[in-house]
Amino acid sequence: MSLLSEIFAYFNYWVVVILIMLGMYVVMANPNLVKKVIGLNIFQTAVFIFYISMGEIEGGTAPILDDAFTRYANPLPHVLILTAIVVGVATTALALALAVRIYRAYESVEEDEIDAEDARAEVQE
Amino acid sequence: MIAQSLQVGAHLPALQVVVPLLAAPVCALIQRPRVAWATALAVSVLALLMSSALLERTLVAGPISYALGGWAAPWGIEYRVDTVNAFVLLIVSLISTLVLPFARDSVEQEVRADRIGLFYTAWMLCLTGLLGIAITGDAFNVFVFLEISSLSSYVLISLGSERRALVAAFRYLVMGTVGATFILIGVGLLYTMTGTLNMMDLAERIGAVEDTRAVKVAFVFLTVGIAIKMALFPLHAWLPNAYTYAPSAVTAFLAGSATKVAVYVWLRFFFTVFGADYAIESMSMMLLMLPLALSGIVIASLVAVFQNDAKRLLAYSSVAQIGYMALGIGLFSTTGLTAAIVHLFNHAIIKTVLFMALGCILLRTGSVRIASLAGIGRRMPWTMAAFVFGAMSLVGVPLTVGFISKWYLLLAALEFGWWPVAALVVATSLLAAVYCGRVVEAAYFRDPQPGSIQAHAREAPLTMLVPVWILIAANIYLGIDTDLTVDVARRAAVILIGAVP
Amino acid sequence: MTLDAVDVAFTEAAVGAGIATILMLATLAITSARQKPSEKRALAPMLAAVATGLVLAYGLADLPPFADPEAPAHRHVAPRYLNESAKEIGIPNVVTSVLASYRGYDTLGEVTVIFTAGVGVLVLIGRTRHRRRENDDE
Amino acid sequence: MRHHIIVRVSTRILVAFILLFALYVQFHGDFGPGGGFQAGVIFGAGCILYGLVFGVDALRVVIPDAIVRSIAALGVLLFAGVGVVAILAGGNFLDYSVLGQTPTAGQHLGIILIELGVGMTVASVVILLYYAFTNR
Repeated sequence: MSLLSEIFAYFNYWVVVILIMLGMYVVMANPNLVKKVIGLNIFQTAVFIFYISMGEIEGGTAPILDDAFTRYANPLPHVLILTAIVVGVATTALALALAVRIYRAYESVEEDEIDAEDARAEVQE
Repeated sequence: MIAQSLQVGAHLPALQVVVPLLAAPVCALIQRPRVAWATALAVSVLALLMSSALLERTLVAGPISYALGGWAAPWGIEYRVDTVNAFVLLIVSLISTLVLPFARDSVEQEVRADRIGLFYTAWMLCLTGLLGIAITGDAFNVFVFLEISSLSSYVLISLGSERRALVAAFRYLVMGTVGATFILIGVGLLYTMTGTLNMMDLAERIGAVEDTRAVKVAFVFLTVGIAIKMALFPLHAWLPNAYTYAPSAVTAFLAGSATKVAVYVWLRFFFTVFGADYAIESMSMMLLMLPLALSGIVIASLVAVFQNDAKRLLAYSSVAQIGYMALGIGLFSTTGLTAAIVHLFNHAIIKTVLFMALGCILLRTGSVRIASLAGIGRRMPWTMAAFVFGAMSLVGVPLTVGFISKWYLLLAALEFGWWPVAALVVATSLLAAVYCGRVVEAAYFRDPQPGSIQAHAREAPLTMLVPVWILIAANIYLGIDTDLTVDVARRAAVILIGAVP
Repeated sequence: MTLDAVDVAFTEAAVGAGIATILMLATLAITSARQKPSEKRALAPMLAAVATGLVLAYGLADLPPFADPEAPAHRHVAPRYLNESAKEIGIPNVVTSVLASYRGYDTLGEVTVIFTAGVGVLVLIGRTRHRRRENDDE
Repeated sequence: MRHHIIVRVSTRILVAFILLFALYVQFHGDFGPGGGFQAGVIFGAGCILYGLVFGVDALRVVIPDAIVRSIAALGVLLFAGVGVVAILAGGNFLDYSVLGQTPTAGQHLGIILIELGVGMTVASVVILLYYAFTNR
């Protein structure tokens, strides 16, 4: 296999790796809570791509049975990732609801400001 | 009638999870606080009965397999109950059953009235998730129920009365989601290499591909992902704040159940799916885990000593206790595993009772900062007496369950001739005595400020004291009569390690 | 390069239409918060992210090549769904067969997750029956 | 947007078609792509469109909070309930084969019912999220 086809055969996986690094970095490094949630979404999307990629079969079609086709993509990863997408959306909704409440309570969604506020309250006690 | 009861018996594994799952929407529809609470309690008791029945059957007749949807594994999802997870099911439902009576008054004080109906809905969902993780024989199903229990525990934690509860819940959500996604990656890699998701099937097929890098990476991602969920040092950062700011009843419930289930998942993947040999030899887990476990025990215990809030102090102590379990697992022997599993149970009943005692104080005085505990021992004698017994068990005083755990841990360390490890276990027990001692000293040997709430606090209501003392009784009874727990734990350890001791 | 995952694509599209709107509204609710530049903590996250990526790449490079029909993922459990579901379930969409029946229990879990999120959002920011109490946390 | 007559009229028509499409996706998932989840999201999105144009309170009049909450719970109950009925009919939990005259008829019935449960919960949670996030 030539180098080019080697790279191409694993193209999806490279995308997955890059998105995972990007997502994790945003989650950990960005002090803005909403952006953390966006980072989590990038991170999860990378895993979705990984799962769909592993379901594909050379020359297959979408797994809806029809007499015209004999070769289909593997349906199981699709099912798993549908579940994972739903879980991701649910997590996002909950995270944003928490961010809204945090904003109401602290008037900020910046991590350092929230910590400073908590430290101030701690001293007063 | 007999046919009828047999039929119910055959469906116990499914009902164990489905009954709390059905109770959740019912609680949401009811909304009335007391009725929702009563429903949750009734379901919890039912779950406890079912898990005891399941444990008994696995002890008598071996593993039970249940094909959900009637589709045989590996095509369908299988519930597989053996002594190991039946024991975990029992722990989870027992803790829920004992904390719920206590929760009624505590929650009414700490949570706004119009949120209580949904509070118990989230509680039922959390119970469903934890039981589901413990009982399933399917690697992907673990992820789904892990998310049910995680999302509901973020909700439960966020309901704490301080605004810091919100931040604690958010941070737990972020770390928990990263952990769960790591688990998802691990499961995905295993599926790609073997074509199956069923754990028993995975165990069979993994041997052929175990030298591939993909399986090694799957092992790493699963290990790290689960370690986040069980708050293994140094991935414990979410735990102290979450436990400190959650409502008292939630802290007591989660401290006794959630991390324990995560430890179980670790055991299941290490021993059943990958196999003990793979974990030790190919991945050198022993070399990795022992330093982590030991430094976790020492550092978390030391940090606990310097806390000013009793709830946070106990939270750091929990991180240390997870270290003891990891130590037991890391020793990779039947005795070590027995110690870990016994401690899983014992720590659940110790830490739950300690957090419940703090919940009683919080109900009456509104604060569990150590400075404000002064003189509380005289105002709330029963509560503080329970705390003292619980603390003695945590330290490992003989005739309590805590002693049994430490004893087996010492035995396991000495089997390898590792005196320094044994000495460290003893030394950190003394640290536990120091940090618990700070609470006890404040409660008994300092005087409350005249005119403060503490000076006029009443004893906690009976609905809270009775479950607390049931757990204390269990702490002492099971500390003397060790057959029950140690015997089950040893059988579970043998199943996992797959050899006769 | 197509991936033949029509159900997944459809879901993502529907989620984009429905959920993204809510996401936007939520962000609007807190947009007054401005982003401040903060570089000081960037090194440790960078290292952790790169380490994770490298470990993953190390494993992924070992997987069967993309779309390889001989990969174990396609040889063991999945063929039964494609070959037998017409007979056992009787509907042409295999994804639906697996989702709703073979692995229907996962889907029950998935619905429970959605319900949990709904309960959580309601508890956190839902309109409550009584108006807010004095001295509440909001 | 409340005062633009073109937007108002076209939204009414559009919403009707979106809801119809949601029902098509709900009950046609056996043959093409789609099913309860996608249908639920589309249904919810249609309702949100209505809310965006006519105001969230107008939507609340059509679909009150209490109803949305109940349907979310009932969807889960329906799904799990089908599983319990399967036990009562002599099968395992969620074994639809025992629900009909023939196994495939049972599977059909079971899948339609559980997809309906999924659709109910998803649609109502989407609307519920919209209500919650527009609360001030």
